[in-house]
Amino acid sequence: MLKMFITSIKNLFRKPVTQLYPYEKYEPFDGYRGKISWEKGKCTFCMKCGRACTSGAIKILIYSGETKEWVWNPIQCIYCGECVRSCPFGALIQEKYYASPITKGEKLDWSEIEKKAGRLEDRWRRQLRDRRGKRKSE
Amino acid sequence: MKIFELGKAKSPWILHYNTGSCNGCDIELLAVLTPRYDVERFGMLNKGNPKQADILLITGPVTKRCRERLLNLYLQVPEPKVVVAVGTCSCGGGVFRHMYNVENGVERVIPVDVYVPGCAARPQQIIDGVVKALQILREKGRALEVPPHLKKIVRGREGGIDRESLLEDLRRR
Amino acid sequence: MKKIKVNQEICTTIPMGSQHVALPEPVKLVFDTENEVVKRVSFDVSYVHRGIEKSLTTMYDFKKAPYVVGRICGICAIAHSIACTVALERSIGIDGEVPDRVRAVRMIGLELDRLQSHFLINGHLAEVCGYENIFMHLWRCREFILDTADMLFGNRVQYDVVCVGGVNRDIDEKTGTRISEALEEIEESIGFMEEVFTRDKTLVKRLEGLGVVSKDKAFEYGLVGPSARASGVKTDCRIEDDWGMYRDFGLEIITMTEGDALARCLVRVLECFESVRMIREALDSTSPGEEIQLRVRDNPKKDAVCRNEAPRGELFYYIRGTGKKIPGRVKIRTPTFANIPILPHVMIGVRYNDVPPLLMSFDPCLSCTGR
Amino acid sequence: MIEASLMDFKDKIRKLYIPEKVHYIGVDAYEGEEGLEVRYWFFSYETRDVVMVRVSVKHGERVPSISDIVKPAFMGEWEIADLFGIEIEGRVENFFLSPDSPRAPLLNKKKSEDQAGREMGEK
Repeated sequence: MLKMFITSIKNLFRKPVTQLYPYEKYEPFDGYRGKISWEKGKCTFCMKCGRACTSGAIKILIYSGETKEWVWNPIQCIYCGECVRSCPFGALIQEKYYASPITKGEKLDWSEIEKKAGRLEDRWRRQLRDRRGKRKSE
Repeated sequence: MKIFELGKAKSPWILHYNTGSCNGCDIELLAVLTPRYDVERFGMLNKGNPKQADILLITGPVTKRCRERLLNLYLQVPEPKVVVAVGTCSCGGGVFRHMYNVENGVERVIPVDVYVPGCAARPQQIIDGVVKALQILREKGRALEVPPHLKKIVRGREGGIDRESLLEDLRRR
Repeated sequence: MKKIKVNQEICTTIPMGSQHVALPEPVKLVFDTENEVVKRVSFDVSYVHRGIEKSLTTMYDFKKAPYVVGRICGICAIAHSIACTVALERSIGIDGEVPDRVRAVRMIGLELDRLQSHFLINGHLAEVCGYENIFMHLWRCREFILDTADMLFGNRVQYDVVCVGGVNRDIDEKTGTRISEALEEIEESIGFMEEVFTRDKTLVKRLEGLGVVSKDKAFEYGLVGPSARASGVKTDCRIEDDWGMYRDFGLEIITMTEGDALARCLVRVLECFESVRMIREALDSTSPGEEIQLRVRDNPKKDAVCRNEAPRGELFYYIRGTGKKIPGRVKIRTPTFANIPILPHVMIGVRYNDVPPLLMSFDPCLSCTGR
Repeated sequence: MIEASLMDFKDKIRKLYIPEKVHYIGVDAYEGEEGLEVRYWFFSYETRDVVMVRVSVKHGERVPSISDIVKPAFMGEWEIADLFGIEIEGRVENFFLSPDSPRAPLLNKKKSEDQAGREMGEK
């Protein structure tokens, strides 16, 4: 009984443990695995990150010509950091801030992009094979 | 009417259903209710009964056996309701995408309003998502309100809209 | 609720689940009760079946496997990752070359995971008993452990730190000292938990003598983990199949003889002290090394097994290597899968209001079971 | 590793399994070149070894249950019965799968269809 009383007196003067999160800013620890940011200048579109990605959240769209696009889906990513480690040029950086929730309108149509990426990659591979074949025949 | 709206905005009750996730998001959801994050500051309570809930928090990629239960729960939640998909796998499948017993996310079964990313979603992210859901809940509540030109009929009939008087009103205009 | 006849007696059928306040996971238990005493139990654990075993043999190559199997269960994620990695390393034939530092980091991860899991389930058990205060207190203490994990591995729940041939990130000295400070705080909170589960009259009376499993029964039904150790079975996969340095550090196997719900809780509490000691030993024994990841050139080619002690008990992985990037078969036997067959036998004769604490004292994890 | 056939594997397991000394781990199946294999895993506390009992089974053959010897074995048996489509005594339909999920998902589909076709041809 006495012990209980002492504990409750102690707790009266202790700092509250509650984080008043939305009103109080929260700073994650260094090295938290958060959002992935991409630097266009350093990227050579080697597709290593796309292959290393576990959940298929990175798709690289190579259109005909030189237009290329790097797409990352924040709601498909599992934030394991494998793409960052696999990048040989340091074009990908994992920030320490987490991604914020999104609503319906902001969402990417991921199955459409998946299909498109598959189609474009097939075409790109075919072109590459043709070019190699041509070179050999020459 | 206004008092209900105010009550809903100040104390949204949540319903949590796991549709085959890895438990990671579920324990984070429970952690949101515990002292460190203490989401009861917003008047949120975790309720087991769908009929008392306003916000439906769903984790997991929706396995084939959970699909019907999820639909039933969604239909039992009264209007206005907001669905929040918590975690990567409920948003689009995550690592479970294209597995044979999985539906690739909640949106394939019921409409989703807010997507919370993260594997597993942090408590902060969940709180952000719920705050966003509250705005949507308010908008939806407003949309459900009876238009002003119909208010007279509704009041006369004690809450219920009578078909005959509605048609009469339309004919007059 | 409907009434049916079982052996000429009229029983009331009470379904529990798949959506229930006491259960964070979908599982359906159907009880046939007579005057609130359970007569028959049937269960359905398949709500979470996703088909991970199949996907490991078709979709993902072996380097992605540790991340995928981590998503089997969020509470014991790193135990799955480690068991899978060790089995893969044995299959490739590089398990002898893994540096000591890697083993130490893996051990720290696993023990931290065990700590938070034990806090979680003991808190949840108290809540199910109707003791919400202790639930809140234990979960407040659990946040220190999660903060430590956040600091070390960069995430609170899914650590994703283990990969084939090593670990992704090392623990530098600055963080190392911060952990040892945090460990003291954690130890203090374990002391608090011990005090609650030994001294608190309400909780002790509620749990004492509930769901007794004798030693013979535990052997017969092949119980694993804390549930088996509470009945006096001296088994611990960390000693029996040592991938780390547990034998060198002299891990003690904690056993009790009572075999009731309280003993299962106390085994978990005492294990926490042991886990803290293991983390300290692992931190002190090695210093941050240069090499934390081996280069993996080969594909898995042999058959290999790994038994790892998850927070809930023995976790068994079997990998059939075929020399290709994708293994031929991955078999996962999870701890809860071994603990479920005894549940119907233990629950018979128990009052219905005692069922949730009894279920929780076995620490069921349905995501593991369903896979 | 112990090799056994459908006729004598129960005797071999009965000889091997002593609850105080041997721990039952689980049951697994694998589809090899010549039909299926059912494997029973045990762990011996004394030698600290994992022991495997391998039984080769043809497609469509009926496998007796070992749950009268090893009590907790029934769950693992139901699981492989569902996932591999093996006929095991006392199995429960749809223990893991839903009515609309693919049948016997862990089988190599093409091979089993071939087998079925061949069997049909023979009849």
